[in-house]
Amino acid sequence: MVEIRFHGRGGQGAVKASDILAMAAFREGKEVQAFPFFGVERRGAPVTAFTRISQEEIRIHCYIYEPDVLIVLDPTLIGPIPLTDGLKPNGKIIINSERDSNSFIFPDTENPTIFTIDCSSIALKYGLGSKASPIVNTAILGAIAKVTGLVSIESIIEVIKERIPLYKEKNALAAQETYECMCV
Amino acid sequence: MVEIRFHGRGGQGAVKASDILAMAAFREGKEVQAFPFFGVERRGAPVTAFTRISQEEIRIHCYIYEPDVLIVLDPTLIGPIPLTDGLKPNGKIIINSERDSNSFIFPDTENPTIFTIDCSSIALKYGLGSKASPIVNTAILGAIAKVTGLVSIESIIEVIKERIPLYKEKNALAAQETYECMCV
Amino acid sequence: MSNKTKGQKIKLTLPIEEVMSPGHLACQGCGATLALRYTLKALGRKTIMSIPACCWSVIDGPFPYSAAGVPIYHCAFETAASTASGISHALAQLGQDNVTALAWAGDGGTFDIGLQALSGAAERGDNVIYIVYDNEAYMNTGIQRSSATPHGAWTTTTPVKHYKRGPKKNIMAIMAAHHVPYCATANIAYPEDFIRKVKKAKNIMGTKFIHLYAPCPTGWKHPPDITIQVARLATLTNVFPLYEIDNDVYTINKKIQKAKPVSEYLKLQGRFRHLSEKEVQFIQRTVDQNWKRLLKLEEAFRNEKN
Amino acid sequence: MSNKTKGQKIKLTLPIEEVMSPGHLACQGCGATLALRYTLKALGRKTIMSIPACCWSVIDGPFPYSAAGVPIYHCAFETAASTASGISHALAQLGQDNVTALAWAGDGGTFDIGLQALSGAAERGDNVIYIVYDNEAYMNTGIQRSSATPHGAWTTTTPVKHYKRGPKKNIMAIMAAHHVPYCATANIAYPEDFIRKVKKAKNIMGTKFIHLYAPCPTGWKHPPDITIQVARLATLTNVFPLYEIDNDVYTINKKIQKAKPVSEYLKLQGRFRHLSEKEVQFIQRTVDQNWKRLLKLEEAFRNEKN
Amino acid sequence: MKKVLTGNFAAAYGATAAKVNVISAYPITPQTTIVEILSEIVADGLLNADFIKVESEHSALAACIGAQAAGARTFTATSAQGLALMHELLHWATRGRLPIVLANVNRAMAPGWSIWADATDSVAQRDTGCMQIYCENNQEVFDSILMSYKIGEHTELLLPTIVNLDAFFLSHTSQIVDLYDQETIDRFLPSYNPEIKLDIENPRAFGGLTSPDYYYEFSYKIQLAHEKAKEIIEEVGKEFYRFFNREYHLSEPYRCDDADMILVDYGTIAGTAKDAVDRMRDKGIHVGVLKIRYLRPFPEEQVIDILKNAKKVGVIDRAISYGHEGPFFTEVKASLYGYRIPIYGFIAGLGGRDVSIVDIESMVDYMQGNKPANHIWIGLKK
Amino acid sequence: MKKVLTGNFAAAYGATAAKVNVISAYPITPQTTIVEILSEIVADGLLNADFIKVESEHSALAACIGAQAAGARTFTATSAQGLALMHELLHWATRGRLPIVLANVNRAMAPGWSIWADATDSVAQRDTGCMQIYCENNQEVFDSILMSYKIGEHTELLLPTIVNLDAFFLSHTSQIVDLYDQETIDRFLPSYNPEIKLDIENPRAFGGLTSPDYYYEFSYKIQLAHEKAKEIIEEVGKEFYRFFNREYHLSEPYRCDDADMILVDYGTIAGTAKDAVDRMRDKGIHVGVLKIRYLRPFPEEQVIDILKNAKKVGVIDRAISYGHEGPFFTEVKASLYGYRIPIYGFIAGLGGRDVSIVDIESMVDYMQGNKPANHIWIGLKK
Amino acid sequence: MSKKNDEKVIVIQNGDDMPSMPASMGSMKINKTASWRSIRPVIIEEKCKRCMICWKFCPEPAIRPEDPPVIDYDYCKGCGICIEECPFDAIVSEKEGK
Amino acid sequence: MSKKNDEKVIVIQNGDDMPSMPASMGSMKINKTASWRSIRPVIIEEKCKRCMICWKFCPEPAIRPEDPPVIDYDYCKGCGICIEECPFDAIVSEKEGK
Ligand SMILES: Cc1ncc(C[n+]2csc(CCOP(=O)(O)OP(=O)(O)O)c2C)c(N)n1
Ligand SMILES: Cc1ncc(C[n+]2csc(CCOP(=O)(O)OP(=O)(O)O)c2C)c(N)n1
Ligand code: SF4
Ligand code: SF4
Ligand code: SF4
Ligand code: SF4
Ligand code: SF4
Ligand code: SF4
Ligand SMILES: [Mg+2]
Ligand SMILES: [Mg+2]
Repeated sequence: MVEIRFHGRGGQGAVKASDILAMAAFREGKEVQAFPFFGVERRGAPVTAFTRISQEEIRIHCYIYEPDVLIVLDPTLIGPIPLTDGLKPNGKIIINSERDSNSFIFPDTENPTIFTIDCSSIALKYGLGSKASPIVNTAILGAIAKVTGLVSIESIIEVIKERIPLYKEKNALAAQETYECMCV
Repeated sequence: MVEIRFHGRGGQGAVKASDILAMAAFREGKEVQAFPFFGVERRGAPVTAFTRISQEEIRIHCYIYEPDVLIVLDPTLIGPIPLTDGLKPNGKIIINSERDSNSFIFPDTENPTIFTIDCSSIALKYGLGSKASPIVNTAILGAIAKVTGLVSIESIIEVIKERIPLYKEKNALAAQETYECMCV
Repeated sequence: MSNKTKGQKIKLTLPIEEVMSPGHLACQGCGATLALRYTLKALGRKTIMSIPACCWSVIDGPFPYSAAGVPIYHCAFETAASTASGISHALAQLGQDNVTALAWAGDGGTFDIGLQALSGAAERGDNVIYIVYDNEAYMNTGIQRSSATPHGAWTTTTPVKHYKRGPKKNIMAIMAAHHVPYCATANIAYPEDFIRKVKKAKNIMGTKFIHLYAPCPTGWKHPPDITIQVARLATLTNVFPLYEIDNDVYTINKKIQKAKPVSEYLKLQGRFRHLSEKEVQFIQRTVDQNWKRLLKLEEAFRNEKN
Repeated sequence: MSNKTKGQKIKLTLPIEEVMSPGHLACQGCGATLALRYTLKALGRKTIMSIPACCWSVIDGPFPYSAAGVPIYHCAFETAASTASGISHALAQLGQDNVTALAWAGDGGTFDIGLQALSGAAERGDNVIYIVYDNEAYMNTGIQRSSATPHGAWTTTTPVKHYKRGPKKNIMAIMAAHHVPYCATANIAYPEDFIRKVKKAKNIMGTKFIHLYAPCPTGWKHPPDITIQVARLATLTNVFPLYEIDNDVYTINKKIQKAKPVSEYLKLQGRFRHLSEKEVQFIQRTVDQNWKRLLKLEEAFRNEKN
Repeated sequence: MKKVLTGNFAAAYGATAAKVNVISAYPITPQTTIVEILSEIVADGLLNADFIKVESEHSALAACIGAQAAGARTFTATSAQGLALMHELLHWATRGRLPIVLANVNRAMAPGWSIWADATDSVAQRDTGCMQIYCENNQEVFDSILMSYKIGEHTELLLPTIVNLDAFFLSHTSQIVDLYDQETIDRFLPSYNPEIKLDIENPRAFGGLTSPDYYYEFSYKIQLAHEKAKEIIEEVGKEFYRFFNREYHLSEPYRCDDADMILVDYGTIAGTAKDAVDRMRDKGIHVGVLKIRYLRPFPEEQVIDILKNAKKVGVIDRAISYGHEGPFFTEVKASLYGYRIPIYGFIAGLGGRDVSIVDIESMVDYMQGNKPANHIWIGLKK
Repeated sequence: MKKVLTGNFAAAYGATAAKVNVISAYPITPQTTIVEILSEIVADGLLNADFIKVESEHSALAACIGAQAAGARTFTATSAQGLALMHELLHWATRGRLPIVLANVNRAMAPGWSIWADATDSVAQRDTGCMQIYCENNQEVFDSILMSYKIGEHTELLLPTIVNLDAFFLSHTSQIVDLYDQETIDRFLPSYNPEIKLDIENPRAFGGLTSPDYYYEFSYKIQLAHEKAKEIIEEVGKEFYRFFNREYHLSEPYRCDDADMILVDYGTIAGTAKDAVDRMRDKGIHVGVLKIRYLRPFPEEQVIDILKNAKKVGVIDRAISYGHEGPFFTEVKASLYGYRIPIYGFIAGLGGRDVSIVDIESMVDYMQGNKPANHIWIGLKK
Repeated sequence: MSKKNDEKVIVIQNGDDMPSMPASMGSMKINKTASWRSIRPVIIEEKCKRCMICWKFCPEPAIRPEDPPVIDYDYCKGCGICIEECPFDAIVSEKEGK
Repeated sequence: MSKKNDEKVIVIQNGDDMPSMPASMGSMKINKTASWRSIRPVIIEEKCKRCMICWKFCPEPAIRPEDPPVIDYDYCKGCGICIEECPFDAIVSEKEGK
């Protein structure tokens, strides 16, 4: 079982991203689970979401304490929130940031691989959200597909087209683009 | 412990009578209990009430199945209702009726003593209730005091004066009169 | 009224069929009982009722019997309207559109504990006739004040020393504020008028409301034989005017030429016995004011479509 | 508004004291939050509030913090009025008559689930100010229809295909029907008027009711920066007129010379995006009718004591 | 001062003697006279309280909650449907830590409409966190109301109490009640002075959003308070004895010391059972009665202590938890877990069916001649 | 057809698949999406039902009661405060013998406000006579709603059912759910056709005054129905298996056969506990899980059967009956009466506190190293 | 429903005779309320103008609108409304019973 | 309450630090909402006419009515109302953050 934890802010779409990831894995025959830590939903407030992907039935129903993969939709969360708590040794961290992955250091982690990608710009390029608050969830999914190999980008794109109510195409393109420009 | 069961119709004051009897006995230092079988209170509907009088604490809280004394405020109840059920052998029955006590026969009882007294007329004489529905409860209390000796007529009258909101005097006189003309 | 003698055909001013049966448990001279008798004459047997806790939960009789002659759901005190909403939607879903869903509640179940459910049904426009038979107190529990109890009245919770202060809640104004398609007052002393209103309501879609005046000899402390008289006087004194509001248009059905003094109405009832002359005058003034208010409303909200 | 430059004394049109603190959890541009800010400016710190479930149960902040600056009892959703009644009677019994009991609820907690408690308090005349901040839906649970949702609006329970039909419940008419000593509409875009009304209410005994218009950018789908604009337009289009009813006397506080077309108001908000031209016209007609109705009421129920 | 009073009068006088500041209640048969008497008492100026005559039980308890939170001592009374309608707010009173006292007349739940005795109404509130007392007689009603304020208001408790009395069998039954003298009562029960309340000098928000970080601990505090309550109830019971010469505990054994068979019961059935026990003892049957006064906190320790040596135990429930068994039966069985005393669950008296001495004897008969069973229905017309 | 769905979707789709005629519900976090989805489904014409958008939960259930009594199949959904507000009417649905199905999202009761998982809301309805299911996953939510109609509508039962799902842990958790095909579902669950209903052809008054002469017997009938329900639930479970190849029972043991220690639990904790069991088994600890699906009727026989050979039993309650202990714990203990298996009562996860595998392991640790206790609070910040 | 059916006495000897919920099985016509009556209204045929106002206002209803109207003494509770309301004083009150 | 007091951080380490019921112990001022902001309103002093309309309509409130008004960027959520409402276009929107 692979466990993925998403960190974002209300409005960025972390919950939806965790869901789409699960659905994409489901298309590929996996057992899946996705759920948010539902705080008091307000714009800007920190949001956590979880995805589990497994070959076997997933029975567990608690938060993810030891994720294999961490997704950070908003780099301003780094610092205020102990994002990396419990990250498994050799875990992966994908951060939406224009900065270089080397510029991020997480002292309490064991040998993580850090990836950054500027999802905000890509989202804006496709007109997703406003400049002030780009909606980066579809963009980051492409990066997840690439980095983790848990699901194919095709599955991601199909689910996006199925589940995203507005701007299906643009969202799909955003995912495609991060998939492509993410260097692993 | 002496157990008294009252049978009347809604509006005649059977419940009040059972209460006053208990209060009178209380004045005389007895332990007491009085309560109605509370059906759906509507004018004219049959009503049952109970009084227990004892030297000792009364703990029991169920209906009276084997009364020592039966009080019938309305003779038209005789027949439709199995009034005398459970009456103890040698029990007493006091009936509000102008008829002679001999005219009443209760087959399923063991050697009861039957008393009749025309409380309706006495109540009317003192202007208690209307011709159509005289309020006979205070009148019958005098008879009870006389027949059972459980309480003195003085106690009955004091309680009447204390507890009856209207026409205290007249009610007291009604009780006094039945007490006096009741031949035991 | 012409003289009729044996053999002549009898003319009846009300439908002849008795849906409600005798043998019920109402007190002698109960206005609430006449109320349902008339209602079912108007609606007939294709009616399903919800009845919350109220005198009618007793009047109807205990299990295994019933006096109403139509199906009744005895529902929780708060739920006359919401239960009827449910019935009405079920009927619609099950294709029984020809059956009327009738909510039948006392003033307590309507003005107080059931108001919210009624307001909700009215807002949604559920297809229900709601009739409140108003006897101005909680009678079934033994005469406690409700918000329909008029100023000045004694009840067991507004004892003589603390008799009810403040006006009766204006339920008609409240229902009019909901802009229901039809609402009306009615009085058991005027059964023809009442039956006309019920029949009218039956043919309107949406939530219809009738505020029906139904004296209670037991609670009002008047002899049972003058129930009709008391009821009639309520209208003749303008204590309880008859009017209807049809799509926001007001019509006063009975304009009394010269209203009788309210004191005539009050003095028949034990519940007002303690009132001082001054208090009676105050009540008279209030009645006059309310009447004027009603006239103004009629004036302001007449049919403009013509 | 005169030009002022550095050093000049600043004139403020509202009380300067901020009782409500920043740091609260309202969305950006939340009208409901401005609403309480103004209310507490008017009432000051000698105020005890009941707040039922609503956005404000979140806005105020989680344990162990609070943003309001005055004591709050976060009460059950149905009980804004009844809890405040209890508070008010306790204050009276404990000799704290100088403290105001304020019930502060959303439209859902007022028009729907809390209506009965409010009606009861009003009927009893409990000494409470009741303010409903109306954002025309259940926002705290994520934008479901309430009976304050206007005709035409999208909400999650009135999806575009099934958008809300039927008018907004007329809560002012309902409260007026209760003959409360004072009730008024107000709008966060007109804080001076609102604060005047709250202060007036504070000095009246009995149940006072204020229906306060408070746009919600999140639920109405408009950008947060135009909250005031949207609110202002509601009044300038006569969608939400400002008026008060003082002892049954109607006064319209703001008579718009030439009301703007309703479409200007509607088009700012995503929740009305799906409306056809015909539907917009219908809404315009309804607004016009309601406005006429209000004028008539003002006409019919002016101060007669003069 | 002794008087012959119905249970409802005793309840109303109890609230009066406790000098409550705010009353809010709604009429319902057979509680109605409580409301009526209090209306009179307040109207007559004999109690300086505000009586809020609300439009529903829901508002009745809400008003008490508001008033109590603002520092008033409050009282309400209800029955059956009314109590059920308060359900949400009973949780509220508990979690809000408001020592409101509520007199409940035990009546059967509708439908069909029934106004007669049945404890299912209040037993169904056992998970709301309110303390609950079941009274045997009218004196106990009066005394319990007084004690409940003292107990509930204890700073370590702050818990509401439901004082239950059986419909008609107490509510409308006249018995002798000692009302004591008010001065002594005032000494026993000083006025209410909560530390934390709605207070403009120290503005706090009560009951705001509470995240998973804190909620659990608040819950724990309530449970702690209940545990503590078991002590305080016994302590206040002792104090009550010193003041008024009457003894009260969480539970009350009667002739249990040498009993082979013990009947566990509550409410008025306990009284009848005592008489039945005497009668059976006269016939040589060694029976005892354990009356449970407090359903919450549940006197597990006392129950074990008294029952552990019995040869057989029967529990008489005038209530039922459908789909399982009598609720007191369950709780007693759970308390006795680990013991192997045969235990019988009797269901009796639902909907006002009378429970007579003969009925109780028949239960003992049953216990003598049959294997244990979980719900034995007494007097059923099968 | 399989889909990835949240528990709330599963609930809404369950009602849709059951072709309910009337829906009446009121929004409350975290149930809200159920109401929203059903609004869409009805608006889109995918379900031919009337959705009554009432002004409170009280009216929601009242409307269902009216509609169901008139012969419609009805559905409602709520959570916490909403369920509590329905309390009176839950009794009504039971005593009126109306097989309404209600989905309840288990959420903590206020105050303080909490929207997170806690089963106290529904457990506190255990005495209302409604059947109650606790679901472990979204498939079970969907399946339980379908089965609940079939079971509840059985002519010998006529009982309402509350189908519970944990806040967020199911309501907002996406999982794979097989929705089957509608034709098969229609065969499994034919339309509702009650024998007795509001019917102008046969006018009856429902729920009128019922004297002590009859009330008791009506109560008995409800209890009989619950007893019968235990059979019918198993039968319908078998039928469900035949139709849809999924097995359901009153309760469900997991690796209990050879277990020394068995953890009894319900809802989502059961799932986590299964994983914990596997992990502990790997470490050589012989643990099993007994998941209780039905709180009412309570599967006493199955509980005994499965637990009787365990060396130790622990019960995990995400609920508490203040003043006593975890309610499932009480009921399990009562069922096991007479046995002497050490039994531990754990309180965990109230107010949404997460219950992790580690927490469950710590319970087993506790059981290994300590004497039994009645309420052991897991993860308390003391 | 025929009259006979209306007055059907429902005999319940045990639970099996009862439906699952308290749903009525017969009419309250079974319940002869005559015993409630303490005065008896008697129509004086000669005075009666057949206006049927008595019928209209009887709350039981215990008057049949025949020619002349017939009071059903099985049910008349003796409220006296008909006596009060008869515009022609054609109904008189008699003392009931012994 | 002093400002300092207002922003008191309540430290709860265990149940003993909590009152018996969830009654608040401090002000939400503790909660700096600056992070919610994606645009930053900036007052252009020269253009500002001190009408205080910005102060009036700030929902936080995050504007102090000084001369000129001062925006408290600890709390301003960047809703933009002040920008919209300033009658003199004296407030401009700047992009927030990095
Ligand atoms: C929840 C609830 N509260 C209280 C009652 C008790 N109750 C039954 S009927 C009634 C009064 C009804 O008054 P109203 O609606 O005016 O009808 P009436 O009895 O006057 O006909 C009351 C208070 C109840 N059944 N349910
Ligand atoms: C009994 C009950 N039902 C439902 C809820 C869920 N709930 C909480 S707030 C809310 C909506 C409030 O709407 P409104 O009163 O308009 O206030 P707003 O959220 O819009 O500020 C709902 C439905 C609840 N807390 N209690
Ligand atoms: S109390 Fe009044 S309303 Fe009720 S049955 Fe008697 S007369 Fe009718
Ligand atoms: S949802 Fe609307 S009302 Fe609620 S806090 Fe956000 S903006 Fe304010
Ligand atoms: S009211 Fe009088 S006149 Fe008219 S029909 Fe009856 S008895 Fe005859
Ligand atoms: S007395 Fe009353 S009940 Fe009898 S017939 Fe006349 S109106 Fe009817
Ligand atoms: S609104 Fe504009 S002009 Fe007025 S004070 Fe604010 S910044 Fe200055
Ligand atoms: S942007 Fe909004 S929050 Fe910031 S100062 Fe302006 S009005 Fe206040
Ligand atoms: Mg009434
Ligand atoms: Mg709202």
